[in-house]
Amino acid sequence: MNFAIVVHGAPYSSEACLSALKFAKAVLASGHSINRVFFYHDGVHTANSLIAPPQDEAPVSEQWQEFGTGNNIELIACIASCLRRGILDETEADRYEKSGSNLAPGFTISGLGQLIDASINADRVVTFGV
Amino acid sequence: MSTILFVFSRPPHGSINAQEGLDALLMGSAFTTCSVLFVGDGLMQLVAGQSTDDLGTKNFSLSFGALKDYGVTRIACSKPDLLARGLNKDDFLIEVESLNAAAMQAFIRNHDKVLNF
Amino acid sequence: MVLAVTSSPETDKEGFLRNTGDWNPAIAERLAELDGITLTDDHWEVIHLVRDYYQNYRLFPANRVLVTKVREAFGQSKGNSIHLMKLFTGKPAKHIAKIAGLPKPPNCD
Amino acid sequence: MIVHTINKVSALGLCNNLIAEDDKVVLLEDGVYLGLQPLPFLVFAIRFDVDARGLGGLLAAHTESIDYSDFVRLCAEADKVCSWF
Repeated sequence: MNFAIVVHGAPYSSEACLSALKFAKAVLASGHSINRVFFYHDGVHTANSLIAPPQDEAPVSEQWQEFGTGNNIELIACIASCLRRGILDETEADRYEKSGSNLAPGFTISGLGQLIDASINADRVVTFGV
Repeated sequence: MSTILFVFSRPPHGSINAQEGLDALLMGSAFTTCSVLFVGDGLMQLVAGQSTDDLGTKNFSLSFGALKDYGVTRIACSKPDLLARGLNKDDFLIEVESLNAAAMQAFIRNHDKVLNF
Repeated sequence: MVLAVTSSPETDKEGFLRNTGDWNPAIAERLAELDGITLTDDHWEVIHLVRDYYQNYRLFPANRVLVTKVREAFGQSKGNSIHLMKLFTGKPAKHIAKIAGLPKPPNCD
Repeated sequence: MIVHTINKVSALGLCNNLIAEDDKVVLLEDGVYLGLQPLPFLVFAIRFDVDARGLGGLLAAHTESIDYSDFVRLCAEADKVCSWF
């Protein structure tokens, strides 16, 4: 069975992106697949490469990167949510004349159509909200 | 093609959630049949006469008027939540059906996917 | 107001007005020119339509909605995406938003 | 059957009308506090969240602690998942 996972919460501000990661790992461990993880609302903060948590706290963002890259799963951060919150890849930083980009490796910035496409094509959609 | 029910439960302006939910609904309507159900304080998104010029947020409540153009035909709200807030449908800026609990359960059952905002 | 080809105080590097409140018809002519478009009555029909739509709904109409609205207002011969593509070359939505002085759309479809 | 997830106590107010008799409820995050009282639904609570909050011995008799793999299985068995937050 194919899952789409939607994450609305920022690391540390909410538990959502930690819960979603545990769920995503369990989906794969159960023999199911994930067509896409879509980060929306404050969830896009997960894609910020500049997060530097204390060493005794879980590096949630890096754990997501490892999960996405290691399992070849698309981690999409919504472009409109990203632009509002200052998560930019080089293209967008250039487009909006900003001084730097900060999109973490393993994440892709893309449009809301990716959320709809993933939802339509998955067998189950599970949202982790705040 | 999967149909999608969008459930809106956040009031407007206090956070961006309501506005970003609407953006998702508008995008969804380009792909497939989408409906929307307003529950809890999400009903407050529909209240007519919102004026945000002084606040500085976008008055996206006006965008609900475009849902018809976007092909979103079923727009519903929770009747118990409507009554609990002392509202009636005349307070809303667009026409909305109000559903009792059983009708809302059927509404959810009749869509393939649910996206909550 | 002088509008340069590249970014100026008034426009960003993609040619969008930094302050959409600056918009007026003369600026629209200039913005169009910078995109290689000479505005005709056919263009103005669409520009006024999307400006009105934005005023009413705070939305730039999605492509299919725009096509429908143009068709309703100006007939079948204009209410099709080929007509819009001809008027506003390449990516119509982007050019129309820019020339009509509406907010720059996020780069997604 | 629909799986409803609830991640905070206040979110129950959004959905208590919408949970049908054969639906299942999964409590996660701060939603697990709802598991302290008996609820008129079939209720599961994510064990990690229960343990993190020291609620292991305090859950109502009918609240069943589950792991993420159980959560995934419930989602797969359901027709769809509805998330309340």
